[in-house]
Amino acid sequence: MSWSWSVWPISNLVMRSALHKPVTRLYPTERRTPYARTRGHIEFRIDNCNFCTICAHKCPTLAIQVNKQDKTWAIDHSRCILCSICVEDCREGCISLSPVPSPPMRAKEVLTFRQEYEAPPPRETVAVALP
Amino acid sequence: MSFLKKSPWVLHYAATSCNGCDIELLACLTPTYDVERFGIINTGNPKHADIFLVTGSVNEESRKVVENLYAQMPDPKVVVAIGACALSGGIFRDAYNVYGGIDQVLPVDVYVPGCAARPESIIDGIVQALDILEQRAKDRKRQRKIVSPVVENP
Amino acid sequence: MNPDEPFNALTLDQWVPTAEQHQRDGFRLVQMTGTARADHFEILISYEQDYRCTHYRVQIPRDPPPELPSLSAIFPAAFTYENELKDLFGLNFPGLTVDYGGNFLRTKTKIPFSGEVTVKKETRTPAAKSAPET
Amino acid sequence: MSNTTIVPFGPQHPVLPEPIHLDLELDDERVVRALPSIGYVHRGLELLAERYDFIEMANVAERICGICSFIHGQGYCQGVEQLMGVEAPPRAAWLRTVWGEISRIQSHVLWLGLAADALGYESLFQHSWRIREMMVDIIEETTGGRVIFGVCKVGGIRKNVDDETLGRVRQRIGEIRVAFDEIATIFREDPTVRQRTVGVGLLSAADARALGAVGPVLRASGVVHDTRQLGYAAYGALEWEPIIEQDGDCYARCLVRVREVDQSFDLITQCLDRMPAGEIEVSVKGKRPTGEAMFRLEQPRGEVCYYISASGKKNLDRFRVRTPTFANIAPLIHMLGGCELADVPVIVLTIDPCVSCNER
Repeated sequence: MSWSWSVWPISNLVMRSALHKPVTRLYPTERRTPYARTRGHIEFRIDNCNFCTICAHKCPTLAIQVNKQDKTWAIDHSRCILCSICVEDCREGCISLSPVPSPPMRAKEVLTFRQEYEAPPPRETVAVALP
Repeated sequence: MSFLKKSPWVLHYAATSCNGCDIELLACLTPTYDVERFGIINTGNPKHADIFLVTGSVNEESRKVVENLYAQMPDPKVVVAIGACALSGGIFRDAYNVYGGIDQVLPVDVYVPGCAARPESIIDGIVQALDILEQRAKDRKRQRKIVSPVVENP
Repeated sequence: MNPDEPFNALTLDQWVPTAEQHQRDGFRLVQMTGTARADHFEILISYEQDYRCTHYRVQIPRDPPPELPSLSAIFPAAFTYENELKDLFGLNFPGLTVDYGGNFLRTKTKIPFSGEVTVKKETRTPAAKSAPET
Repeated sequence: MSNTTIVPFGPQHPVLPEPIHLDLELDDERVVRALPSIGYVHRGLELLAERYDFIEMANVAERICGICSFIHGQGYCQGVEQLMGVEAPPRAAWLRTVWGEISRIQSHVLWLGLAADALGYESLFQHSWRIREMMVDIIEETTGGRVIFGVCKVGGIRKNVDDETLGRVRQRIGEIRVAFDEIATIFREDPTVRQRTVGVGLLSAADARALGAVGPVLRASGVVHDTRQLGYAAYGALEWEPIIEQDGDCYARCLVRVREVDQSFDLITQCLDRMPAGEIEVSVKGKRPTGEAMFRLEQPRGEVCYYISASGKKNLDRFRVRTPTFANIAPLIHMLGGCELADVPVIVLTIDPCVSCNER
């Protein structure tokens, strides 16, 4: 059985895509501007935080931990499912949603923020022992 | 791409995943992200693969499969855990049939966070895994050089 | 909105005749499911015709070992639901056409839905305890 | 001595996108009997209703599956709203419909790509996914997520979409429709697709009904059944007819999905034309769901049932999902009997298996 070239309905599409620029986003070299709503990762600014622990209670995966005594606020990005409930419920507006995804990690880490340090907020990275 | 020296082949297994990260991983292979331009090919055969991409947490059944696939991969190999479920169990970590993250059963080298992990993050994760892979290959070579005189002695 | 559909109670010996009746009337088996209550299991079955469902509920005491006659000879589609109920609730279905013998849905804990397994919120120690001072 | 051999198929297999295990009993190259067994993706999600309260549970419901994520969330929220006696405001219901249809297009185009891959038609697979990516861009712009939408909540929706964005969506839907038409022609006419699918995996209308098939599998056998006819969300106000095909083979199932994508474009345009203004959510503070209900919706893969039982507590008593793939297992076994080994991947794919939905 022999098919002539025009029998294949895909031939037009193939010809056109061969002649045009590819649709590929050349990711590492060329980054597109993210949409305003894109859920990348949870960002935190400690300036106004009064450690009310609402975010920690609302977090469905317990990714956020708040300690009132030590005035620390910590997030475990490996648990976060980006539901953005904490962003909606924060009364002080400390928690925001960044459109840039958080980078891959070599070890599971918890980002801890402390009040003693003034702006820029310290971003110490503490490796936590695996369970 | 000068930073990529090897063409790694990847093996993908959806352990106990919700499909979200799996389709994002598949989206990486298709025109818009096209990781094949780096020489990365998705293979179905564990014996051909260098990088093991696991999505989703582990349960009793998938644990056996994941361990089996990991054991079949030739050295050097790298494990990349993709998505919140593979990292810690995510929203399902309290479910009775879920053990938790992939690191409960395998040594994980790169953790890609997100629910679902974005294709951009997955590409970043694979690039990080490549560095580790190259380092391991070098280490192996060095070890062989140290070991080989001992072997030839008797 | 979905129409208000009744949940009718059945006794154990009406279980098979009702299914036969619905099969004759051209109903389709929509689903079967169970709920574990304190002293009995509640099995729910839904038949559908012309976008309208009828649900039936039957109660099976936990003691002696719960048993329900299989409907898989009447509705061939019932075997997946019955195997699932067998694996999750520990019910027995005499006369099941395709019996996986408890290996349809393989789980870590056997018979997880019978009420013994409870899923509780995990408690975590506060963050500062695990983070060293800088 | 019997001449049959049992060949295990899966869970990790080059042609399988998801882990499902099949024991195929073969007589030479012909499948005598197929027995699927599952459990690789079972998480015990239904029991999580004891752990999460009924508002948090919407997050879990959405993560039952990453492909039909939005409709799972929608179904759960509508079910709980019904139990609470609350009705979502019209704009929320209409936006839910738009997102539901966008998610249907995304899912069907994804499936068409996977089907092309199973047929060995690599370039068609890539082109389908190119179009899916255009759809995902719309999802990302309106909701913020690519596969997990995260916009549905009990009482309404979490994010409004302004009219300017909706205008952009309408324009892009038009562009995607033109691009999709090309792909649709290939699926309809290409000899490769036809050779591999026509007459393969036959399911008669009587069998489909008896075996409890749902969704495109049922409609491809000529049975008119589309749960959207119940008129939940905005479907009651839209003009549309369920799509059916008569042949009941893999080609018919393929065509049903191709035509449903076209229909979904229509439905989205209708929704955008008549989008009501107003509130997007009602407060559910202090209200608790009481009673029990079975709620049915149409997913890309077919009818899905949610059984929700609650007694006025924070946590639901029982949450149960009967997913379309679960209902399609019995028809799948029926179709696999008597087919050739090389056709197994195609037949398995045409029920559009969604294993993580299936096992929950």
